[in-house]
Amino acid sequence: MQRVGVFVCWCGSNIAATVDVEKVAEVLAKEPGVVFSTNYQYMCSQAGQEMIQESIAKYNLTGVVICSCSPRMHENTFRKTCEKAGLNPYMVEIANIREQCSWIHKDKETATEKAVILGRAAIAKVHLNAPLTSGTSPVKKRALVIGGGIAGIQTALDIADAGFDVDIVEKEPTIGGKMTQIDKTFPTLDCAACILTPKMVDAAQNEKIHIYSYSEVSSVKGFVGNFKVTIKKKARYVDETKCTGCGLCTEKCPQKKVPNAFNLGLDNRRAIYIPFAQAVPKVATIDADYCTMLKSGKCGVCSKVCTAGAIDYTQKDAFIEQEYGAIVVATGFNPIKLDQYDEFAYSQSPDVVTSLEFERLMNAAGPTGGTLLRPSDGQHPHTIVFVQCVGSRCDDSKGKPYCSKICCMYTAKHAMLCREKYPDTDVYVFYIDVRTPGKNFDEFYRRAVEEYGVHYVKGMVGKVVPENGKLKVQASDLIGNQQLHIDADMVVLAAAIEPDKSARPLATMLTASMDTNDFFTEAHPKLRPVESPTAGIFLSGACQGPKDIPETVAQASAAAAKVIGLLNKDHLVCNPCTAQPDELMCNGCSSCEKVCPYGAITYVDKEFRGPNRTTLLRRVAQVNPAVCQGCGACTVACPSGAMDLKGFSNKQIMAEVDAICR
Amino acid sequence: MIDTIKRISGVNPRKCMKCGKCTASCPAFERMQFHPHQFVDMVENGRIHELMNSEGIDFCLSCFACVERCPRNVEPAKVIEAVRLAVVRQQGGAHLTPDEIPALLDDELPQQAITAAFRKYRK
Amino acid sequence: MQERLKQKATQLLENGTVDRILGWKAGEFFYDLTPAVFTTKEQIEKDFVFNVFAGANLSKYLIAESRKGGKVAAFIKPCDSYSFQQLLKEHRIWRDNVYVVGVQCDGMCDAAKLGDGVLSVKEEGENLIVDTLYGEKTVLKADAIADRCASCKSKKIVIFDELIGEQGEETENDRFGEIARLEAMSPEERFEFWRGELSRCIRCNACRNVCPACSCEKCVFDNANSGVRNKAAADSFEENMFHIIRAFHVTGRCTDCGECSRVCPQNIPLHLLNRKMIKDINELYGPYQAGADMDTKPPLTNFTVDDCEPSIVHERGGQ
Amino acid sequence: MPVNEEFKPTIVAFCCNWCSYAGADLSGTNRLQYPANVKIIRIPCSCRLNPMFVLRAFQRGADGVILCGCHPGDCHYTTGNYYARRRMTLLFSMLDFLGIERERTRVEWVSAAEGAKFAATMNDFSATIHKLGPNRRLEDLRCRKD
Repeated sequence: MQRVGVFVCWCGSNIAATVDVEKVAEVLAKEPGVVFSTNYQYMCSQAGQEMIQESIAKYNLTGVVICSCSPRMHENTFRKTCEKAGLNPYMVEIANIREQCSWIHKDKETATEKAVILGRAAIAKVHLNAPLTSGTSPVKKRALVIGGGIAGIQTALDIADAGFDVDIVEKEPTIGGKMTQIDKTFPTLDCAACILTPKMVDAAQNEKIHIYSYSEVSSVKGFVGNFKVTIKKKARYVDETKCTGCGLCTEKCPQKKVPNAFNLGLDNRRAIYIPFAQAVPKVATIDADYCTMLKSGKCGVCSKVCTAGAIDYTQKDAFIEQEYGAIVVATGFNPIKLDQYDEFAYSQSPDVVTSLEFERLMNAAGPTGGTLLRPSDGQHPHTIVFVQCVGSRCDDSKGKPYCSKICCMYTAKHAMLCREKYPDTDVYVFYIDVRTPGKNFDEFYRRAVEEYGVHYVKGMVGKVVPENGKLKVQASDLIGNQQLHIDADMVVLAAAIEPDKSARPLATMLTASMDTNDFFTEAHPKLRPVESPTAGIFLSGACQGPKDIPETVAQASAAAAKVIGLLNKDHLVCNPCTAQPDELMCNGCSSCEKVCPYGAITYVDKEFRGPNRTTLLRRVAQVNPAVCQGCGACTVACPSGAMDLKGFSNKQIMAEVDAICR
Repeated sequence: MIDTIKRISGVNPRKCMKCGKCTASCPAFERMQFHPHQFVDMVENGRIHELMNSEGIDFCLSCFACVERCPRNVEPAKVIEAVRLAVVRQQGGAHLTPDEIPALLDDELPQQAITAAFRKYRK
Repeated sequence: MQERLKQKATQLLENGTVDRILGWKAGEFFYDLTPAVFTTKEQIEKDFVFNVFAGANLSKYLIAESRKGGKVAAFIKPCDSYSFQQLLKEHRIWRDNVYVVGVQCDGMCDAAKLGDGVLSVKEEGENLIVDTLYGEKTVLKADAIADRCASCKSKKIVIFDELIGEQGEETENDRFGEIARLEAMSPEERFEFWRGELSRCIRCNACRNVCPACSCEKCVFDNANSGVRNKAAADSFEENMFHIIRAFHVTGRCTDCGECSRVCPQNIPLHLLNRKMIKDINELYGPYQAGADMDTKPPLTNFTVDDCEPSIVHERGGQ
Repeated sequence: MPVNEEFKPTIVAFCCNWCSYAGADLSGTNRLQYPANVKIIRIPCSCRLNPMFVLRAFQRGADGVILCGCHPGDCHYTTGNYYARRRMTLLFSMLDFLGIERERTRVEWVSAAEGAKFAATMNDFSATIHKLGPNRRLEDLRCRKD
């Protein structure tokens, strides 16, 4: 039995006006184990706190109950008070007699009676409290950024800038991501490469940053401050340390018929390739699916022409293990596949393209050298129709339910650029709504309409039929209440964007939660937008939701700031109110693991003593206190009651129930 | 009436985001006074009698292009069909109410006729 | 059938596949076949029994048997196989140490349906030859079939290493009919019904001990820290509490094998409580059969964002 | 307790620390009244509510038990209230099946901003229990107060 001290606060008149505080203190003094009971005007004041501290010493208190305002208000204050007096801070319980008593009742007798009961419940609980100490866990001062697009690069640069080591894992042979494929950026129309490539070079040259290109994360173990990650470096059949990026091999390779993924298949490349001139690292990669040497053992041209001797056909996937304190997810997005929307004839005509393909057709480094030509016949298009919201804002069965956010702006950009470069083209944009909430965004859209004469039509395209080299577009003009029939030369579809396919398995490895659309969920939609609910996992860029470049960069830096804050600590203080299994009762059934939102529970096979000097091997749960946040889901999922929650144990809660119902 | 159309069609017009893809897909556009997206909108806003009296409701081919293309599964063709049904059901709208009956009674009139007429005209 | 099982058991012992056999032997009375472990051919010859009273579900015994080292073969009927797989799913049985011989089952018989004064029973095709104090009589097997078998959920043996007899299919059954009847009652009637049943409980713990889902290392009722430790029911609350907590502990894990009701010496229809939970789960969260596979997430450690609210209990039918 | 006094139900409200307990505080801050017979027990998350606690409350003389948690989707621990929702649904259904008045148990989602909802919920629940009268079907006679 604890030696309990009860301190009833008046809170000026806030409590004392409706609760007879003296009577409460008097009645509670008779509760079992209570050795001291008093009341005071302001418990949280300096004098009040000193009174508590003196009483702890004088009466040798082992438990303290404070009847005052909500624990959400001053629980921490009083815990610190008691800690200074040498009492474990978790031996303090608060009875909320202000918000949940004096403020809601008018009748003094009723309120006093209730305050006594609330006090009793707190006393009953404190009798079962046990001293708890917060554990600490060391922080590995290194961060991992998964994904090397603009989000990942920005995050890595900011973290490195603060003096911490960062690794970037990028699945493609070069970092840069989607932004490398974009021609111009809205709303300023500066060239994407001009602003991105210097950042890529910065990242490559920064000695705090290590880039694992053509690599993937294959396993993640551990927890915040102590992640153990295995990175798979895929075989590129070229020794990165030797390759100079001269590009001779990419000119001599006889296998010329490989669809160029960088240009979205609009032209071909060789089997050995460097995705584009400014690639980082500028190292060649052999596409094993097309390389004759790797497939049949005959060829070897690249090896012969390589003066650096960098080609290595025997290279294998390599696995690297590394430890990190924090992980940033920056896996980005992809446009969706358009198979489901055949009314737009995407698969029937090469002149129906996605917006990203259109970027390549407009790009000076693209397949047409920057001249806008129809993919089918290489002619200049004279009528171009843009269709917005293709696959966005749909019912679940028809596509993505969300707005892809960036399409309105890039379509305005495309339309504007067409009219600027080729004033003789007619440009139609079919929209449902034009969404331009961003700095200088609406002005940009209005310029497309007013200065560049883009025809914005409120309505949707119903079907596109390729006929005699033209694309017959049938669409609605809802404001004009007419149906339009346009003979177009090109149709550009603003395809919805979706999270990269690698995100889902990654989320499983990280035990980070995702929404139904496979976007990572943030810890709080407003207040913690760049953190995953899983401690130590941070979110950067479009993996969390559709975003344009300015927003992505802002979030990338925000995530970096959070990572720096974490890595700056030498130790993390853990929440001491964690779950704890009783191994003797644990069935090892995995129920607790299934409901744990943080992946804090693992299992080990452990030997136990059985009857008659035998030993029994049993599977038992273990909780990692550094990861457990103390929600208690496991305690209820556990069929045998082996799992309990420190600070909110079964017995403590039942004692409160008993005291209240008494 | 709105509820009747909603019940017959099983369509929730509030799901419509007014994109007009239904109207863009409609092969009978020229013949219809009101177009698929207007049907959805007007049902939502209770302008059903206008729809019932409009020209060309029978020109909808029920080709279901609008249903197929609608990004939000609103199914405009079912709304149009429901309006047609509403037109059919209101035909012969001469209603018979119980207080009109005494005036119509005469000795020759068989009881059965009253019941039959009541059955027929009460809807 | 018994001979085929004996042969198989002997063969498995002799060819070294296993060193122990889990089967049934005769109990005190003709109708209470008891689970037993056999280690030699002689024991099998002498004691191994399998007949229409081999209702005991052997899967639970494998929790302990599979951990004793060596390998054990067990005869598993279709409904036992669900329990077995559920236990595997909960990591309770060490699969590598068990050789499962699936045994097809035509339903077990209920001795109570044979009338009084029964001395012994012999199977003959579709009939049972019953020797009683008052002379011999012939009873159709179908007339003596146990209630739980009459509403058998499945003849499929969901997991096995070897089959004796044919693989079966899930069967159509009306096992929820009784539940629906109770649901249709007024709360007062239901309360009276259950009071009538549960007040007979003598807390012998037979239901708990036989239930494959009730296999905790330490039961909450034996655990001082659980707050519900309780050995004997002192009043109606404790009579109710034991069965509510037990039913809730096996919710989502109960395979509906019906052992609880079979062993209850007071004939309390305990399976109805479990079935009610199964019916609710099926109706509210989609069909789920515990033990049917290794992968489906158990309903209580799973959720969808669109799950119904608890108020559905207030809103839906009944009175 | 005087024998002739009007029936004062005992109501135990389990509130999750992050939303509903804060919501209860807010109804206090806003001086919104609800009956004094509602007593709140703070738990970290609605998923911490073990069905055994509900039974315990009834055993010890509670006439109604209500669980309040964050709205589904807003759980501080992401998923806790989803599990609580299923568990409580099945528990309530089982109690109902045993003939115990289903109105004695309730789950309500109350956010930290919904002080008014908290007070309204408690008023309504308390009135319901008042109408039902003392819990007799799931009480432990040894704990009977009158």
